Amino acid sequence: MTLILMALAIWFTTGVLCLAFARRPRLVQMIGPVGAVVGSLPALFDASRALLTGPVTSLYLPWSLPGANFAIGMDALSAFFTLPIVLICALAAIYGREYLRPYEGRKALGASWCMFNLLAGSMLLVVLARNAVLFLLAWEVMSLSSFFLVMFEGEKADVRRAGWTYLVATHIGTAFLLVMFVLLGQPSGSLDFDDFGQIAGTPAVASLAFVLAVVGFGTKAGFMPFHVWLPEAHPAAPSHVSAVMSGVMIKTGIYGLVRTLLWLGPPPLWWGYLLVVIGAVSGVLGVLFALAQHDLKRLLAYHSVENIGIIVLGLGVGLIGLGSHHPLVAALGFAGGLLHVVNHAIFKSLLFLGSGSVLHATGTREIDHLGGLLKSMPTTGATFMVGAAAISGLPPLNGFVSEFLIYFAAFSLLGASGIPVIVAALVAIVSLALIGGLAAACFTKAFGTIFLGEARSGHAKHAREAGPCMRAPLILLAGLCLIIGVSAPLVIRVIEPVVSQLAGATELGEWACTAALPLAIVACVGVGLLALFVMLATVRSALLARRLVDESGTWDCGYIAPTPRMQYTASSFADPLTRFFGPLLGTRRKFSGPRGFFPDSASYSTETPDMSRERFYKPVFGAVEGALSKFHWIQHGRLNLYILYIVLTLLALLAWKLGK
Amino acid sequence: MLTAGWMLPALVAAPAVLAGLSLLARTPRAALWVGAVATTVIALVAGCAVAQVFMHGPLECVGGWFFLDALSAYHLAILMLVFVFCGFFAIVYFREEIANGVFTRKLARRYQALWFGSFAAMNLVLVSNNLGVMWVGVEATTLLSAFLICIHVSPAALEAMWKYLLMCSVGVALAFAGILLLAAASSASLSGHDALLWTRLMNPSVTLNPVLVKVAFIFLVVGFGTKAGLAPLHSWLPDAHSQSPAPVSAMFSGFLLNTALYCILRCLPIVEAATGNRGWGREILVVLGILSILVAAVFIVAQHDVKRLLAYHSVEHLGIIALGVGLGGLGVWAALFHTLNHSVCKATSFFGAGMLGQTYGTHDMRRMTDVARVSPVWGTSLIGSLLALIGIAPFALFISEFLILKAALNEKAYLAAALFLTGLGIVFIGALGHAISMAWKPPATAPRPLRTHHAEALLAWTPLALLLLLGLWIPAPLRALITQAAAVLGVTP
Amino acid sequence: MSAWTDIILVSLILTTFWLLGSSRLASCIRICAIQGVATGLLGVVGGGITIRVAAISLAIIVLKGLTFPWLLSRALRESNTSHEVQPFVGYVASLLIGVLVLAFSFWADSRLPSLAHGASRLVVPVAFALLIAGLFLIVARKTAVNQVIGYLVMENGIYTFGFGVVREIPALVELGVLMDVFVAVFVMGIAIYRINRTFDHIDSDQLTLLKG
Amino acid sequence: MSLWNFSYAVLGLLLAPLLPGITNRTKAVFAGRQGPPLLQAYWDLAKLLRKGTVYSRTTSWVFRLAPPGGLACVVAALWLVPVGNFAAPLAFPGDLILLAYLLGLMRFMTVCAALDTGSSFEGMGASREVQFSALAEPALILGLAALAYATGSFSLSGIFGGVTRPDWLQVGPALVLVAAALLIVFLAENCRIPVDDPNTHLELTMIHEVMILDYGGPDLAFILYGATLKLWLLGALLANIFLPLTGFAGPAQIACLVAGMVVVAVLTGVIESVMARLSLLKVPQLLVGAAALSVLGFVLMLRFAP
Repeated sequence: MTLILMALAIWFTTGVLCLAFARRPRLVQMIGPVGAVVGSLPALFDASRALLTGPVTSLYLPWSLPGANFAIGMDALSAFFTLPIVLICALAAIYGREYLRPYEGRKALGASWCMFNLLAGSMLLVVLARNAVLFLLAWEVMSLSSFFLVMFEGEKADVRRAGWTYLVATHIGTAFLLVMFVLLGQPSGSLDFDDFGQIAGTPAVASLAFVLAVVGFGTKAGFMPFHVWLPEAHPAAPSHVSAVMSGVMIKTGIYGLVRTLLWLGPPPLWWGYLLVVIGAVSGVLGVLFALAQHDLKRLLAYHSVENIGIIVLGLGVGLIGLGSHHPLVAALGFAGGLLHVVNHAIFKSLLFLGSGSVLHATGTREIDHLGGLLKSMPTTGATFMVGAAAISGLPPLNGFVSEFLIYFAAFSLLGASGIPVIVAALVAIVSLALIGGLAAACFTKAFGTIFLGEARSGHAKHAREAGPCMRAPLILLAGLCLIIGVSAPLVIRVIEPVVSQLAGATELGEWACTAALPLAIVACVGVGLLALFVMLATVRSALLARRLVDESGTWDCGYIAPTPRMQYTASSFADPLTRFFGPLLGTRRKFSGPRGFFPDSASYSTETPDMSRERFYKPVFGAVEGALSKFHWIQHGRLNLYILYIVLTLLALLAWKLGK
Repeated sequence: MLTAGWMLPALVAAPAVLAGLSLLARTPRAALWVGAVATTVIALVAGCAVAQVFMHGPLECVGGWFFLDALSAYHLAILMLVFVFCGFFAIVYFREEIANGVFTRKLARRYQALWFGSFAAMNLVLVSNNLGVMWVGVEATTLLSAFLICIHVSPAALEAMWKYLLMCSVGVALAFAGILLLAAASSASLSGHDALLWTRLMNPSVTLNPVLVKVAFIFLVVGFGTKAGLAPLHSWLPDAHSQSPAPVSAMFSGFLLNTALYCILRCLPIVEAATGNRGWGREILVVLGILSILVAAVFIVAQHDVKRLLAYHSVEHLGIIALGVGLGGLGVWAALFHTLNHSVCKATSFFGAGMLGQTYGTHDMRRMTDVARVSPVWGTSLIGSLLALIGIAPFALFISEFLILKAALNEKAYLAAALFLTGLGIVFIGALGHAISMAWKPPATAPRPLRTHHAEALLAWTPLALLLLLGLWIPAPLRALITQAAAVLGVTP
Repeated sequence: MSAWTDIILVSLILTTFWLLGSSRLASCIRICAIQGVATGLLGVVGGGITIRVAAISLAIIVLKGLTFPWLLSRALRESNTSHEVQPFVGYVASLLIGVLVLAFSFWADSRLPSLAHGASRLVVPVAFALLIAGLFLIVARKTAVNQVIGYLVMENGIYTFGFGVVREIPALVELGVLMDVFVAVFVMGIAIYRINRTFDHIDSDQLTLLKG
Repeated sequence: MSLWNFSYAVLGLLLAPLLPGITNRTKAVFAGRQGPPLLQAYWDLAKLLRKGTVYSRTTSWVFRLAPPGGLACVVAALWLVPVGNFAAPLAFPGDLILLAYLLGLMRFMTVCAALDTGSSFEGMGASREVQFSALAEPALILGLAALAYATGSFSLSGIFGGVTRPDWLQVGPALVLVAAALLIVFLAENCRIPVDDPNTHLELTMIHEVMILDYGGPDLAFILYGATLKLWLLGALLANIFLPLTGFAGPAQIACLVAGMVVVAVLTGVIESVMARLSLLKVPQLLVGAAALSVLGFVLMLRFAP
């Protein structure tokens, strides 16, 4: 605990220091990142110790806020979520120092770093809090600091809109959480987490609390259709912040949901069905919308929605397992979901940081303006490719492991009795398969268009590789993708305690063994694959060693003068799929074709705005505003009538209270 | 007790005398400085009184005319806090007007005299034990502050003043009818002087005629509610707040409204006792509270004048307080805590709005953009206080609103809770949009940056720091004081 | 003694109807003065004449009978607007409403437990009638002067009520109340004066700069 | 674990290039031509391996490393396929997912390599490839899921070891549906008619062939060999369904399976000869249809399953 407190102290104090020295950007650029990294070390140590050796430590201090206690604890679950938070924050800080250098003197870096460290600290506090008020305070600080980070370039209109959307969404979500916590606290009259278990006695209230949690935490995590803030806010923020937000901050929503499940007692089946449906919808629609984007960071943001969907599928299958008394399935499902939390944190932050480097080097996020960057930015390109493969769930990388576990759970559920259970399992399987294929499509598109082929515009021609501070985190994260991928059997040993917390300790050994064998073979295949690959590569070079190897232009199919702009763009690459799923996407196409004998410029552009925003939120908000504006006559400025209000109020009250 | 007794009359007398003296001020600056310093001194005296009450229970003196218990002491403390802030802010605010001769000596004298006058009147309301005297105080605040609205005569200011004057006079007159009815209700068992003494009315042995008490309370709620700006009696409020100079607006929303609400709180336990503590009177407060929140929400969404926006926020928060008190139980505690938070926060926001209004020459939020650059001090404090007003953690208002929600759910008032959340949500969405554009939108025509003194930074940020502190840690004495005050309202959490 | 009280109370009612019906501001002010004097006398005829009662009654008569009318008519004189009342609700309608109000007051009185001990049975209904009629005047008349008059009628009603129901309010309170009313009207007078100077009308119905 | 377990993969490595030969022969017979020799594919490979190569200046290491990578994937996948009721060497519960995703990895590399050339034609091919495979993958996994449900196991070996004659008697129709779905997937994944035409030489209409336009020499050899292995792999799944061989002796099973492979190759040839190539816009519908078939099969099994 002392270590954790130390980490919190370091983060918060350095944050405040950054604000204090806001006038001196150089100094701030030192304090901020260094503080973030130094602060993360003790937390990292403490969390990993808690996870490996498993002592549940906690700290309980009375606090003068009504209903509040400064209660924090480090159990397996908290430790498990602490690790990615700490890791990603530290790496993002290292990256951010160099990323923000161009802004020195132009932007308020002091505030930015202050908010960054506050964000890190509050996220840690969220996963450690053991009291509702403390949790909510940390939760709100987290939202607020990330909001300020999103508003980094607030002079742009779309950034302001993004910030507004984000804060409104997260605040509405919090409203649901407020209600939920009050409900949970009512049986015992205390807002400490330890006393929340009593609600399990009343299934109806528990279900209500579950729904509230799904909405409240789902808004933060980005479940469809509460995800609407996500594709707005993540692109708007600076890339290292996007990495933190998309990599770990939205996971606090998952943490909250899981933590809540611990209090609610045995879940009825429909909770699982609900989560499976949400997961399937978020996953498939998320990846489809990602496919339709051509703004790199927006694309990645939608992939966060998709991966949250996968995680939720895992949790949902797990809940069904619990509900239908298949502890093994439950354990596998939860294991898959939770493992995917970490995996997504790793490769998503890798991809966001990579996209940041691209943005840094080329100044554009427009995929269709890029190309051929692999030659000018080899490290970034290679690591981005690893991340792309990992997020597409391809072996031997980490993405495959967690998806495999979820598949495993779902397939095991096929053996269960009860048509609805089997159908749910089938839904999970199909959506996972679809997501896998589409994700691969989306990331071949992204990677291929940005890093392969030739530069499509001046932006990309003169790109230069980012500095060491920006490359190191990329390499480290890419390495992690591979390590987790091939060391899966060990990894699941590590998350055993977490899963046992959720699925009940009894089945612990069994599920781990059941999962260990396949994962071991998967790992072997992975290694074998690499070996085979190396072998074949050497064979190839050996064959070519004594032969003539020449260079020329790409085979142009007899076309005389091909130009880089004739390459397939990302939009055209994705076009068949987006057309096929057109009804779900509502893509807007603007086309002005060539006309006349000497046609001048023709143009074609597509835009895929968010469905739920267009079809639901905008109309609803508009309607509400219209309804409100209908009441403006109340304040018409005529004194006589104002006084009439007084009289009428008097009479109304008299009639109401004394009429009977 | 005896040693402490002299303080209460002094609290009324001193400002009254100072009101007279300040008519002799030589220069405008002198008048304002005297105002600020004297207010601070009086605040210290009041502090002693509050401490007395906190430690040794209620003060009563001059034959029961003056009386100070935890409830009034708590309000007194808030009043002092607000007035000290406003006093010093006035010096900052009028600096420019003095420089370019708008704020002449004549004006300054009148301003300061009226200022002390309303100060005295509010103190009178808080320290008097006699409901009649209390009423006199309330009416006096109306009349004295009326001229503060139109220190600078303009058509709009005059109109605002007239509406304020007439509505509040009418309302408060109704309140007086209510007080008479209360006296009538008690006339069976009490007589003469005692009939209006709160301490006597609270005496459990006294039997009141329930029907009359009910009628009386309705008159009181409507009457004082008008002054407190509860919807639908709030119509004067946005006009008055938007037209008066910033220090006055700050004082208005900072405490004038609470003075009136305080009077309702005073009468609430009497009614509850007479009607058998079945929440007969609380119900009314809940309804008016919810109504105020919703009405405020309606106008906040489409508001462009920053001071009117803040005025409607006052309606909203007074509604929240009324709701909390109406819910009873934990709600009362939360409401009292919210009173403090709102007063501090609202004063600050009016400071910022006033200074920036001077700089931009308008209160139209569509033109007041990029405030943090124009005035790093006042801009940030305005944005900060706006965020606090819409209930962003970790500011204290978040805590008190959370507690009120908790109270609502504990009392099983689910509809109230739902409407409460809806109202707050709408307010949040509306006001956040304004705040964001004020903070970040690049200005069409950038005014010259406002030069500020370090002391001003202190004035601008201290209240926010206070709110932040209260949001994270409530000092035990304060907590105890609020609990005592809640106990006066018959609630023992 | 109750007979005198009743006569005065009736006169209060009559003056109120007269106000509702009269079309010229000047006469309204005069009627208001008469009503004020009547209200003052109420104290004298009511019970035994003590110093306190005498003093207060005198003060009331002076203020409501002389000062206020003077203030108002001054404000009126300076305003170069028409001296018509300019009602929202016509005179006949006003009178009818007055009758309804009176009826309502008696009904309300019957609903409430008996209040008027000692003094006349008419006190409470009359007081209510004046209160409501005053409010009605404020709402239904356009000029500021009229609204002040309405306010005064209300005041009279409340005073009547206090007189009849709560026999001895502490003198201090009563004086305080009286002073407040005085200041109120005084302030309103000044306000009217200024409004008139700024807008050159005293038509509170046209004061609608501030909305929303 | 006996020799038989390995036999099939080894046979695959040796005999896979035979399949296209058989298919082409069949087509030739239908067309009344003599057609290329059966072993043509072997000659091609041998020749290519001896050649040098020319790379486009646009390309990077991705282009160069894709062919060995792809080949590695499919070779690795080969060890997951069982023979009758001899489990595959690497059989484990869930290996069917690994199989699908290994093929996915192979595709990922091919597509990246295609995009690496910066040629719009290869981009076009890549685009089509990912579209079709994204739709084929659910069909494949659904089909396998149906079989997994029927046999109560979800390792390929368990599944195909479990498809027994009684199963055919019981849920025959369902199995037929699933088999049909798998056949469509087989054709699509191997770029055969009616999805793609390996023989066309108009870049605009090609999918797989166009992606490898810029390859030559050993790289092309790796790719071709990989393609034949993939044919063998997916063909084996089909053959395994139709041949419930439980109870046969090892050699018999191997023989049957090889025979089955020949049948599959001939069948492909027949299909390619009697059918025209679908318009590209129709292909997605075909694949969704395949998925629908699997679902239907699944439903039938839910209905009939003991």
